[in-house]
Amino acid sequence: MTADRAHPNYVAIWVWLVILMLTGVLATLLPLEKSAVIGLIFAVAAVKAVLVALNYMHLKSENWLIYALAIVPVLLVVAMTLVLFPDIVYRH
Amino acid sequence: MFLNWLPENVSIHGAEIDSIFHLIYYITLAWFIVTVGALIVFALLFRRRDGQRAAYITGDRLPHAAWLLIPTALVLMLDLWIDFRGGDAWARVKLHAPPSELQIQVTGKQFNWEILYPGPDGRFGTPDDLQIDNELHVAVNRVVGLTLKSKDVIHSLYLPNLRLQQNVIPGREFHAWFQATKPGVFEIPCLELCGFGHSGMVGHLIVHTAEEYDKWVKEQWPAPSSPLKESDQP
Amino acid sequence: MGEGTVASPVKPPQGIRPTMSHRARVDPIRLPVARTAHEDRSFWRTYIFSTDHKTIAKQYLFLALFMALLGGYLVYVMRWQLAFPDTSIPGFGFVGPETYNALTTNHGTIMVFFVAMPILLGAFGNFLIPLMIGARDMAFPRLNMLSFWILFASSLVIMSSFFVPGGAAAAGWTGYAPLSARTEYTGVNWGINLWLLAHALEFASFLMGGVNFLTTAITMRAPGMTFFRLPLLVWQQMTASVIFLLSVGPLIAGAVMLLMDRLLGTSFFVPEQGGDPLLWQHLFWFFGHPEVYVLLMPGLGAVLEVLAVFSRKSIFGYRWIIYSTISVGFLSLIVWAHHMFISGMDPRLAMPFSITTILISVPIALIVFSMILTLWKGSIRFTPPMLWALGFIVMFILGGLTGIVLGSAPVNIQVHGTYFVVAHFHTVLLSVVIFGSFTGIYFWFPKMFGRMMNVPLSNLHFLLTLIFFNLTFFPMHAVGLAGMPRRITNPLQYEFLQPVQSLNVYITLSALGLTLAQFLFLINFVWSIVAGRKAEDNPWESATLEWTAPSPPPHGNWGDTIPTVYRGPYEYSPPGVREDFLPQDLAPSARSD
Amino acid sequence: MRMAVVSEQSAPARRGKIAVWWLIASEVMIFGGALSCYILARTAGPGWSAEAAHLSAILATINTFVLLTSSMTMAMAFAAYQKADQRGVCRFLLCTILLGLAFLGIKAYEYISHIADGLAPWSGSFWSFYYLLTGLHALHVIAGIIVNIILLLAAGKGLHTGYRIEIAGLYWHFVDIVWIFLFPLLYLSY
Ligand code: HEA
Ligand code: HEA
Ligand code: CUA
Ligand SMILES: [Cu+2]
Repeated sequence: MTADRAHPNYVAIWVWLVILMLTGVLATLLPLEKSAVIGLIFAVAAVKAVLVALNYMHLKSENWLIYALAIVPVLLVVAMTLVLFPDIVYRH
Repeated sequence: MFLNWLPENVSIHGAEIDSIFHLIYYITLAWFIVTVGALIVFALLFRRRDGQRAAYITGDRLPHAAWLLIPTALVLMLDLWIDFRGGDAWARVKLHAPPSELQIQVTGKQFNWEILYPGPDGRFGTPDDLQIDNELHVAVNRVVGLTLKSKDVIHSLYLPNLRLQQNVIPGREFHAWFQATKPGVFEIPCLELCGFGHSGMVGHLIVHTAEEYDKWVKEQWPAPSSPLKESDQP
Repeated sequence: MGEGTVASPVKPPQGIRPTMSHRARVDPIRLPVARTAHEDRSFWRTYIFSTDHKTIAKQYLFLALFMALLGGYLVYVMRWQLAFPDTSIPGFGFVGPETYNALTTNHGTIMVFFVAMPILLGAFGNFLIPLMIGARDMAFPRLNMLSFWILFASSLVIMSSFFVPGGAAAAGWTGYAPLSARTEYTGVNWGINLWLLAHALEFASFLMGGVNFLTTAITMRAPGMTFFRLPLLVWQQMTASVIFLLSVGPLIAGAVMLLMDRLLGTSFFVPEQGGDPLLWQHLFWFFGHPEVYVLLMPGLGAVLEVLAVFSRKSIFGYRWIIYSTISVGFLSLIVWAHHMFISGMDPRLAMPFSITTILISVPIALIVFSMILTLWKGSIRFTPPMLWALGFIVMFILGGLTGIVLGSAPVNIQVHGTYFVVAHFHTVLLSVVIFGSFTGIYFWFPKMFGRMMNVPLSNLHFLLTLIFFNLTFFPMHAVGLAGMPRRITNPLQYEFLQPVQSLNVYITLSALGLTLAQFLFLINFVWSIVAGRKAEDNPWESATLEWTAPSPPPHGNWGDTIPTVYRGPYEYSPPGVREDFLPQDLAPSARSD
Repeated sequence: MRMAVVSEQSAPARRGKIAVWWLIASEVMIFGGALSCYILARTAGPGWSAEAAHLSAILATINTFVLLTSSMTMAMAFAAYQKADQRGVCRFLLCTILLGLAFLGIKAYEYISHIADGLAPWSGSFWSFYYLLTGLHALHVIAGIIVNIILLLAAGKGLHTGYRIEIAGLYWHFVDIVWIFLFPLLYLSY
């Protein structure tokens, strides 16, 4: 919480984000199986999101409460989606 | 007794549902008596008396907390009992349908049940199909398979005496089954709000005896062949 | 990361654990002294657009009361129609099926969203959280004011929906698609759009309210007020806010989708073009179920406070209740499909949800047991709030137990969609909304308005409510077991319901009695505000912080200094002390302890 | 006897931060709910890829770049505030606002060209979801821009309430993260 704490290098993070973004776009051009491509681009998206959250949103230097606030809803949404899979996707 | 309000059960699987109902009823009745009884007794015993101070009990120490935790553990065990009994019955009703001897299609629409009989050839989509609104004719002691559909909004097919209920949703198809053990005429109310005609959307289930059913079939399909080629023992 | 303003840490008083971690800092802009200075405020800023949490709480209370009268009027028309179908109803006229459906829908919506939520969260949460944690106001007072006025706008919207062509929403308070998604199915056009708009405003209001409650309770506690010294009501308001915030999101998305279906002709929930009606049900109940615990929690909280005070005893197992409360909050997020057992969802999902549903009785049972054990060896005073609290426990147990019946998937096949469900949820909802609310109102009335309520009238109100409540809703279980469907206009259309029609008449008469009994409260309430006996600061000899402020507390709640907290909230009849309670802010002296 | 205490009130920075994280948690549920519906519906209904192919991945990539950059400038505005650099604060906030507007401009262009092609919200499930998700997101971008404009005006007068830049930044980065997922979900996976 102190002002003098060194903050992350915002520009370096940005460079990483742009590189990852291009990776994601280029991945769609790879001659891979569809599921592999999809896996790849979402993995890239997840890494980007984590980078933003940790550095730009300063999650790195937060306490457990803020971490919980960031993570619990995500888990909840994922769980909800999984529970609904049999019902909505595999309906006969 | 309270549960006597339930309509008479006339289905094969209903007895199991009723027995779970009874199980829950007795468990919850017992807890109701114990908890409310304790509440009333404590309230009367420990009402304010001059010169008498309340005891200082926080309930944090284990010997005290046990009064809290042991009944709670008991509740947990009873819960699991209810769950296990329920799982079997649910699987029987909704998951493992026996092979059906009569197949009938029921379509809900605002505000009628369209009941489609496959006719003597036992197949839908043929010219001998017969549609009768709001009348579901079946034979006693036969496994009836229902194909459930809806044309517009959600309706719910309810057969209180058969312990059977299933919503019908447009765009999907459901299967239900029952085996009635007693002839008679029963109402089929729609149980899901479906518009201004929801109230009064009623069909009738007519459970015939074997002979009556054959007679009914002859009336509907005067042709010689019988609709029950494969299986016509009662 | 940096606060910008230079700040120096507060030294907590000796022997007290600091409120928060070392991060607590003085806020140079808003020193408390500045807040207590007498501000000359206009009438408008004092009574209407006030940022004082106590005024806002009263505004919520009055709104809830007004809407309760409206919801009660709607149900009076419905009950009359059910008892004497197709006769002219005094004060209304004839009810057709379209009107009846609109009445049911709006009765449910108004009672849940415009009576229960405003009173249990809006009024109690706003009034008590700052006072109980020792704060001068909410963390964001202006946001707080905005929350109320958005809710007010929302209630205007829902009321106006009765006057648009096509009438008010008539697709049930659950608004199942596709009935609600296309005008031609109900004939209601703007009614449902306004109904959705009202929900949007309501959700925005309580989202802001929830954020405010949580931030206040986390960051504004008085020195010494650790989390495990918080009164249980604060814990329960916090849990309620958390589960509200976490559950309402998908329904907000769903409401936008439904509105698009209606206005833009999309088909998220209409099957013809690939939409899925079941999706709406999942989104609705993902919120709808936690919502009932959002209501339950503050009710439980009020009852627990009252139980401790009037049995002069510490709450039995304070920490266990906190853990249970959190478990209920967590479990409530994973039981929603118990409303959908026979909805056509994948039948394999039913048992997991049935198990979680029934398991939720474990932490709730613990709370109930703890309430009962709190009475053990107490010195019980049967004041009006205490009577309501005891009534709450009895009625809640009854309603909770019928929930177990519904929660068993196979049994649910038989009773879903019947009046058995109606009986279940009125028993629990009304134990919370009527018994819980009145527990709180009779208890905190002296603090809110600085006057006492009339006791004999209160007791009469309690007695009549208890009796008529049971006369009304107990027979409903029987009607439900007999198979009477919900949301029907005319039971006489069904042959198998002829035998229970006399019960329906009887229920209606009792419901009338129940409604009339509430006027005793109204009279008492208004009369006491104007002419009740002046209340002392701590008329009930309660140990929690709200009673250390004057009655009614001024803007800013305490004078120059806010209280410092030295102990837990329920130190009643402690050994070795002459007084039979130790206020949370009483400094330990050499003599006692 | 009561003890005198200076203040119970925590710093507004801390209060604001906790509040905005609660807000973000509920926003995660809103967007999560909508995304969850989209994923479920898309996995259930085949034939959406052909529709998705109408979208322009190039424009979306540019837009992603714009938003990522705006996140960086927002973070740098806060860094400038920590160094009490008023001009830096104003400059970076202005950049963020302009980038946000650029994002909306490109988005508007996309909308207009789709609608000109007859691809409106009611042209099938994919398009319903496309407009729902991007529309919700765009509304959040607009809200963020408004907040940033307010901060810019305040920063022009001084930095007393500059801590709000961090709080607004949290929200802005969250909106960015939503887009990070919308981008592959809508534009890349066909
Ligand atoms: C405040 C509101 C509230 C509360 C607290 C509850 C509490 C519970 N509810 Fe209820 N419910 C509603 C409000 C509420 N409900 C509403 C509004 C609806 C209908 C919505 C609609 O369709 O319109 C509904 C509908 C509803 C259904 C769907 C019915 C249907 O449509 O088919 C189900 C099914 O499982 C259910 C179950 C439960 C359970 C298991 C609990 C449990 O939490 C109860 C737990 C409490 C106890 C069990 C009592 C105390 C415990 C003991 C004394 C120990 C002994 C106990 C055991 C051994 C089990 N409820
Ligand atoms: C909190 C919620 C709440 C409350 C208080 C009530 C109160 C009552 N309700 Fe209702 N009801 C619902 C929630 C509620 N209901 C819901 C959600 C539905 C489902 C809707 C649907 O199917 O879509 C429903 C449906 C419903 C039906 C089923 C209609 C049908 O399916 O066709 C019936 C039938 O008898 C009924 C009856 C009653 C009666 C007789 C009362 C009486 O108790 C009313 C008498 C009481 C009062 C007039 C005053 C109440 C006072 C307070 C609430 C305290 C306020 C206090 C302060 C602010 C200080 N209700
Ligand atoms: Cu069909 Cu109700
Ligand atoms: Cu529920």
